[in-house]
Amino acid sequence: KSEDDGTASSGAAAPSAGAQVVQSASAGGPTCTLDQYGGTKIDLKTAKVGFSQSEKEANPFRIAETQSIKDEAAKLGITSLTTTNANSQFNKQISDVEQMIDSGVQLLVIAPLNSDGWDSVFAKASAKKVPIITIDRKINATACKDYLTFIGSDFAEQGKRAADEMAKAMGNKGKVAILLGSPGNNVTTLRTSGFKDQIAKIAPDIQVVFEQTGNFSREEGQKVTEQLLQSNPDINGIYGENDEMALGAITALKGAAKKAGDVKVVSIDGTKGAVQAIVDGWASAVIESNPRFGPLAFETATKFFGGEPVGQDIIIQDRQYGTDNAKTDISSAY
Amino acid sequence: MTMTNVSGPETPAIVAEDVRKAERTDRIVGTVQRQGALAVLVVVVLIALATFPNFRSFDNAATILVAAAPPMLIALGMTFVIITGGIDLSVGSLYVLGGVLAAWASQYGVLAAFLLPLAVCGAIGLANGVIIAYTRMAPFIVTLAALLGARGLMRAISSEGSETYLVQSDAFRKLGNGSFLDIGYQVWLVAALVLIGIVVLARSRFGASVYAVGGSEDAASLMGVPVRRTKVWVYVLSGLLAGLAGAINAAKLGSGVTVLGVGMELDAIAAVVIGGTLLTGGAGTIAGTIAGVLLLGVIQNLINQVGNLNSNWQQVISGAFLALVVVVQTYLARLRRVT
Amino acid sequence: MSTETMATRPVVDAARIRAWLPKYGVYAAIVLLVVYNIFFTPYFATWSNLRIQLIQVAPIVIVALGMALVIGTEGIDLSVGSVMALAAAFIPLYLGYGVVAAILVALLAGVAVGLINGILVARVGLQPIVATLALFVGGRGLAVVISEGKLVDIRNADFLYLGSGDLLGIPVLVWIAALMVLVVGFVVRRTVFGRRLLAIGGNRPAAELAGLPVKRVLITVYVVCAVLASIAGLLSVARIQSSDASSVGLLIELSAITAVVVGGTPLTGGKVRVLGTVAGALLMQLVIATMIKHNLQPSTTEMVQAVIILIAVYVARERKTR
Amino acid sequence: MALLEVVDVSKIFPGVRALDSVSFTLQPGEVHALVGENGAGKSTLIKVLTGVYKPDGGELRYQDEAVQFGTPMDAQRAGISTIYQEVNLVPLMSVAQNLFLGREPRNALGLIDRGRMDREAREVLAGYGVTTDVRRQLGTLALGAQQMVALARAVMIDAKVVIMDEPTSSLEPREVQTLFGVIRELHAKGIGIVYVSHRLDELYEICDAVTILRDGKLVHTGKLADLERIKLVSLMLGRDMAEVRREGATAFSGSATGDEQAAPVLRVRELNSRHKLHDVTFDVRPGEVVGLGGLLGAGRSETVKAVGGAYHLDSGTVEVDGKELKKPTPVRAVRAGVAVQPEDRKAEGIVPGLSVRENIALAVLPRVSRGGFVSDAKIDEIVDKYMKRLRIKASSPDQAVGDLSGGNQQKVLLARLLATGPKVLLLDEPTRGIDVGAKAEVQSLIDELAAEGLGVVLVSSDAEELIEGSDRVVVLRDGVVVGTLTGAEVTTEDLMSTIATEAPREH
Ligand SMILES: Nc1ncnc2c1ncn2[C@@H]1O[C@H](COP(=O)(O)OP(=O)(O)OP(=O)(O)O)[C@@H](O)[C@H]1O
Ligand SMILES: Nc1ncnc2c1ncn2[C@@H]1O[C@H](COP(=O)(O)OP(=O)(O)OP(=O)(O)O)[C@@H](O)[C@H]1O
Ligand SMILES: O[C@@H]1[C@H](O)[C@H](O)CO[C@H]1O
Ligand SMILES: [Mg+2]
Ligand SMILES: [Mg+2]
Repeated sequence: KSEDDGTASSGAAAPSAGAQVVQSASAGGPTCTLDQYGGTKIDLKTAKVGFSQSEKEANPFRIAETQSIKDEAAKLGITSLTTTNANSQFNKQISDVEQMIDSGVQLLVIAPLNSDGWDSVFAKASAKKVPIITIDRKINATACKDYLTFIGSDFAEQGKRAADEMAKAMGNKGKVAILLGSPGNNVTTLRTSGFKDQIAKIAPDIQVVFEQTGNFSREEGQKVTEQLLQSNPDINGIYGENDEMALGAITALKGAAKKAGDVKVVSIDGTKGAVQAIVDGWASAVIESNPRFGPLAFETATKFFGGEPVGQDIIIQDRQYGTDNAKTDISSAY
Repeated sequence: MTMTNVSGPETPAIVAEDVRKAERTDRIVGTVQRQGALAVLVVVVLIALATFPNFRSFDNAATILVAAAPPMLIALGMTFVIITGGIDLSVGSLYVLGGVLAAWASQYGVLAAFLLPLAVCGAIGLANGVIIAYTRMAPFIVTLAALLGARGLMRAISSEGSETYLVQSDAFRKLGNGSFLDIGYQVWLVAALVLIGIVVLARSRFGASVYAVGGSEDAASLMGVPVRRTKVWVYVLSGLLAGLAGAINAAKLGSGVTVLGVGMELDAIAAVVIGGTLLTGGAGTIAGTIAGVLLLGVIQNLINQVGNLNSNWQQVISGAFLALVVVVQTYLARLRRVT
Repeated sequence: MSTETMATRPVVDAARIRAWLPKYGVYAAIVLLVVYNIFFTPYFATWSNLRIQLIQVAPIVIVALGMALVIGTEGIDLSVGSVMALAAAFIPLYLGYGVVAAILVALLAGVAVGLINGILVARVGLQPIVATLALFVGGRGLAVVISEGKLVDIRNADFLYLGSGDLLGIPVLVWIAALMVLVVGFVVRRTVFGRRLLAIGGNRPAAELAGLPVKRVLITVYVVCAVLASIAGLLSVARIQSSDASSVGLLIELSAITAVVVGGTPLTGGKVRVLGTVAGALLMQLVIATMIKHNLQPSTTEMVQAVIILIAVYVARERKTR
Repeated sequence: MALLEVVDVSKIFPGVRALDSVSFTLQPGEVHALVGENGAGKSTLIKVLTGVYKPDGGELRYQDEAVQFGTPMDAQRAGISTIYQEVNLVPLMSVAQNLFLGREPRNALGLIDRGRMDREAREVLAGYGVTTDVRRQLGTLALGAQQMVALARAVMIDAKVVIMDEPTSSLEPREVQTLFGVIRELHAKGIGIVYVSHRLDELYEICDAVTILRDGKLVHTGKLADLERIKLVSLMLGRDMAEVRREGATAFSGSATGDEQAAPVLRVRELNSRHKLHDVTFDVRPGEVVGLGGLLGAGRSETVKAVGGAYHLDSGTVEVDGKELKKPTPVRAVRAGVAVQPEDRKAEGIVPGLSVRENIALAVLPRVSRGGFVSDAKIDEIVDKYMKRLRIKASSPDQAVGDLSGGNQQKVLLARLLATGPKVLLLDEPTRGIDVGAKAEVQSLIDELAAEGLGVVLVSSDAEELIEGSDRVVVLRDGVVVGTLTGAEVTTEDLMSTIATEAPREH
């Protein structure tokens, strides 16, 4: 594994601090080769590469994600990298990607907005044998056929770990609310089911009393939490499916004159702001969802074009921040 | 209908010399005003062809057209509505609703995949039309309510947008991604509907009624134009086309994506206005609307071509184009009135 | 539609209700909803709940006030959300020069947008919806370009006071909104500008012939609306404690128009109902709150909102004799 | 057998009984005049006949069968064709489209046959002296030509009844002759015609029968030839014939009030506006009422508006009290002491949604306010003064002006003008569409104001009003001053002859 990357994202103080690490477990899964997928060997350096970002870059996760791709491409000396941002408009993302295929990109890295709805892109890409690496959110399709591979976290596992931390923080009982991510993608679905299943299993005395979408946005997280705190003043825990919503929730808690720690907050992503919230006592734990996809994505592509087999599902390891390590590890947050 | 053949006594012509000249200027200015968007489109495309090698490819053109297909259908319906002096804010919601319904219904075959969204969106359009025509409530507000209602309905049938129905029918999917002469089926479908739209608007009695209602509702009704029926129909049409746009988009995407269509109504209105249709009603062309939609599509495409230009510039440039085109049109219209 | 057939019942009642509903229906709806909540929603009748509802509705009220003025002139302003975004984008850029400087710049952005809208409407003669559509599209893009699309945390305590501070136990934000309501109410009722605005909306050619400075008044109205929107924008930033130009005020133009219209101000101009506008905003806010408190999802909320809008506008619609 | 017949119809508008159990019968081949003062109910009766309004009582019979037309379309299908008072066509559509709207010639595919439609339109219109490009937008045509299109449209269908509501009000004399030609042909074909006009000469030229309405009531019906002109007028006005003969038809005193020696308070010099005004020049002295005479379309309204700064001029000057009005706009004109009462009260005068108070105070807001805040006390003072002086009847000063009767609306408008403390008052059709009582009041008010030293410009299509009200009459035709009547020349006969003299066309 490359150790010397990660100059990338804004927050990475120590070079290796934020790098993605592949889970050893996923090493044994099905693989894909150039032969299986079809296509020709190319040199990545001179190749045309396209990256399609889905959401506006208001979320540090997105900033870090895009920056990581750009930085790694620069580091590898890839001269022709096109990036687009769909500003959360799905049809725009589809035409962004199609347009990149038309313009002859030879590798596509996509951070999809929605997990479904990629048929036309696949049709186009497969006709031209352009390998697609989807990062962060997964696309519901067949790896090594419709797309090459998925690189990202185990979202159900993230939900499960969040549940563990929540149960611990709440002392295995009480009422918890969920701030749901935006609908239509596997991240939200799995983080929800992973969390709920685990709570039911390990802490049956914890009740999920409230679920509303905050669309992964800070403002909506805050607004929903403000209402929640009025109707359920006895709420003990808030699970934010990303850090932004959790930070909005914390602002709401402060506004409702709650004290740090009154309501346990657990969330997912690992942004600087959220980890700082642990340090400040407002949050209990943050499960990381590492957005620094650049190195791993290009390493995978290099291997693939070099004829080596690559995993169809490259699941990364996510660290975790809690009261014990937040202060010391905040430098690896983004 | 027979005519009572009456001819007045011989009278000197009322038209004087300068009026003839005015007529000619009028026609020229009118043409520029109507075809302004087309002219701008041509200029932009020519510049793009000269500047961006990637823009030149056939594939790129086909992609622009395919991407423009659903907005074009929506703008087509919107053009009818706006010419009657109305507005339809519900189309973005009907579009996403139509897509979800089509994907769900595709398990019962291609026909169902089209019929269900058409039926539901047509019915909502009908409700819009009936309320607007018979209660004289402002179209803006009625269709704003429909925007909310239809989106709520979409969420209700998709577990708040988290459930995405996959297209079950291969034939339906084929319609979305197959092509004829290397141009997507949707483009042909839209082209055919646009042609029908042009003919209907320009050459049918219904089209004449649409213009008459927008031009002067009172006069139209005194002249025997079925004002209410015309209004009802344009909203039905708009609803049907928005639903159809959703359906063909679902066929293309292979699923009933739920995160679509927010703000699409305003894009459609912008395209129609850029195309030279007056929001006050009574005048406008479908050709102009098509040029307006393509212009917005080409701008988006070009921003992507300019390498790593922040995609937010797209909004800035589209907004500037909108302002520019409309201001120029206004001055031309004024010029026309003076002559 | 007609209640004429109810001849057996005292006709006076129907007539009285018909006269009463358009004016006070929105208040009645609020009362109904509040009563429902008092009985069926736990912890509803609390001061802190009222507080949150007021805080959440404050930015919408402020924007809706400006919108009401514009609608009073028979106009409409779609660009208010973009103005909020522009204000939000400028705050972090200028907070370094002090709170006052940052606020001034944000307000100036509002003035600039308002001037453009106003000039396009009053001088160029564009239809308001088209004139403001241009900045609706372009304004937010510009804001996002300026802020490079980033969400910036705001930590300046003085500035945050606007969004989360209290004064005499009432949130500063609510004070400001209330102040705006008073000011706008006063302007509409008591000032030369307010009367002129209503006259222009009621009959523009007549106002012109009567020698009113129509263009100046129109431009001022759009500037006032945009400045109110930028106030809402900076207050939102202070409340969320971060500036996110890509999301602040998204779709607020529709909420504001809804509030104005549900509050009984007709889109045809010539009339502005300031308190009605506040009530309209509050009604929609209460609907949303009620739904969330009962853990009902957006689907239900949106459909209920649709029905309320239709009913409100139906009862308040101008009855024509023709 | 009657062709078309109404029995005891009533129509009530809020506050007005526009038709009060009126009966009316039209025979085949008859040209039936429908007359009455402004607001008598003529247009309302027509709208009842053609399905625009549902009557509140009474019966409608067509070819001896009781009928009810839901829409104008139903009436049209049944063979009743109408030219409404205001030109009711669609200005943005082409001339041909307007002519054929709803009955366009269609080809085998059911599509409109444009070529044929344009060709037929050209042929039909040529018969009416309109030889324009039929693909042109109708709105770009002169008003008279538009009226001819409306006429052609009405006559084109296979009509049994043709109703014309003031068809000549926007026609030039030769166009009127064309119209009469058409009417005679229709008459010969046995088609029934309802003809509304205020021009007595026309009525006696082409009508057989007459029905007179006053204040929504039927006052007379019978053969026109049997009715003496003066009798007709007295029936219309509801006044004694002798009284009409003695006092004239108006409430003007008739005595000149202007001071011949005084310097003009208004000097209008060589106003020019493309196609509309050509070197229009005249003076108004304090205390003088100067009438502007001419037929419709002569440019009187344009002149008035131009003086008030509301009409674009290519050249010309306006001086008020010796000071030139530079770059005139309504704002500057009002400030200089010019007050204009526009012709169209509803569209350009009152603000219907605002109260009487606010309408009166509208133009003087800065004067009744301090630092931008209006003072109710000051407003009340003004409102009170003018409501009393003009005898404005409203339930309270807070009543919306839109709910008042036409006459009171007009008085509110005058109050607004007077409140500005004008030096010159320009009144365009001040008594149009208001009832007899209010009319008399407005007329005597004009006299009073002039007596107080105001310079007044009076535009009226009512020749008697113009003649009896003015000290001097400036006659316009086609935007050119063709003569001025002074002193003993101020008579209807002189007015007519001045209008009728053939002047060389200059433009
Ligand atoms: N739609 C309406 N609503 C309210 N009042 C009306 C309406 N139409 C007409 N009236 C009133 O009914 C009365 C009769 O009006 P109508 O237009 O029939 O008069 P008219 O004889 O045609 O007058 P004119 O010679 O001015 O055309 C008037 O007092 C008028 O103000
Ligand atoms: N709306 C219009 N569209 C086109 N031409 C018009 C219009 N109004 C007036 N005109 C034309 O302008 C010219 C002057 O009209 P104007 O109204 O000034 O006449 P006027 O002398 O004031 O008559 P009136 O007594 O009816 O007010 C005429 O040729 C007339 O046909
Ligand atoms: O996993 C990511 C993050 O949690 C982010 O905050 C939003 O998008 C999701 O896909
Ligand atoms: Mg009439
Ligand atoms: Mg006139």
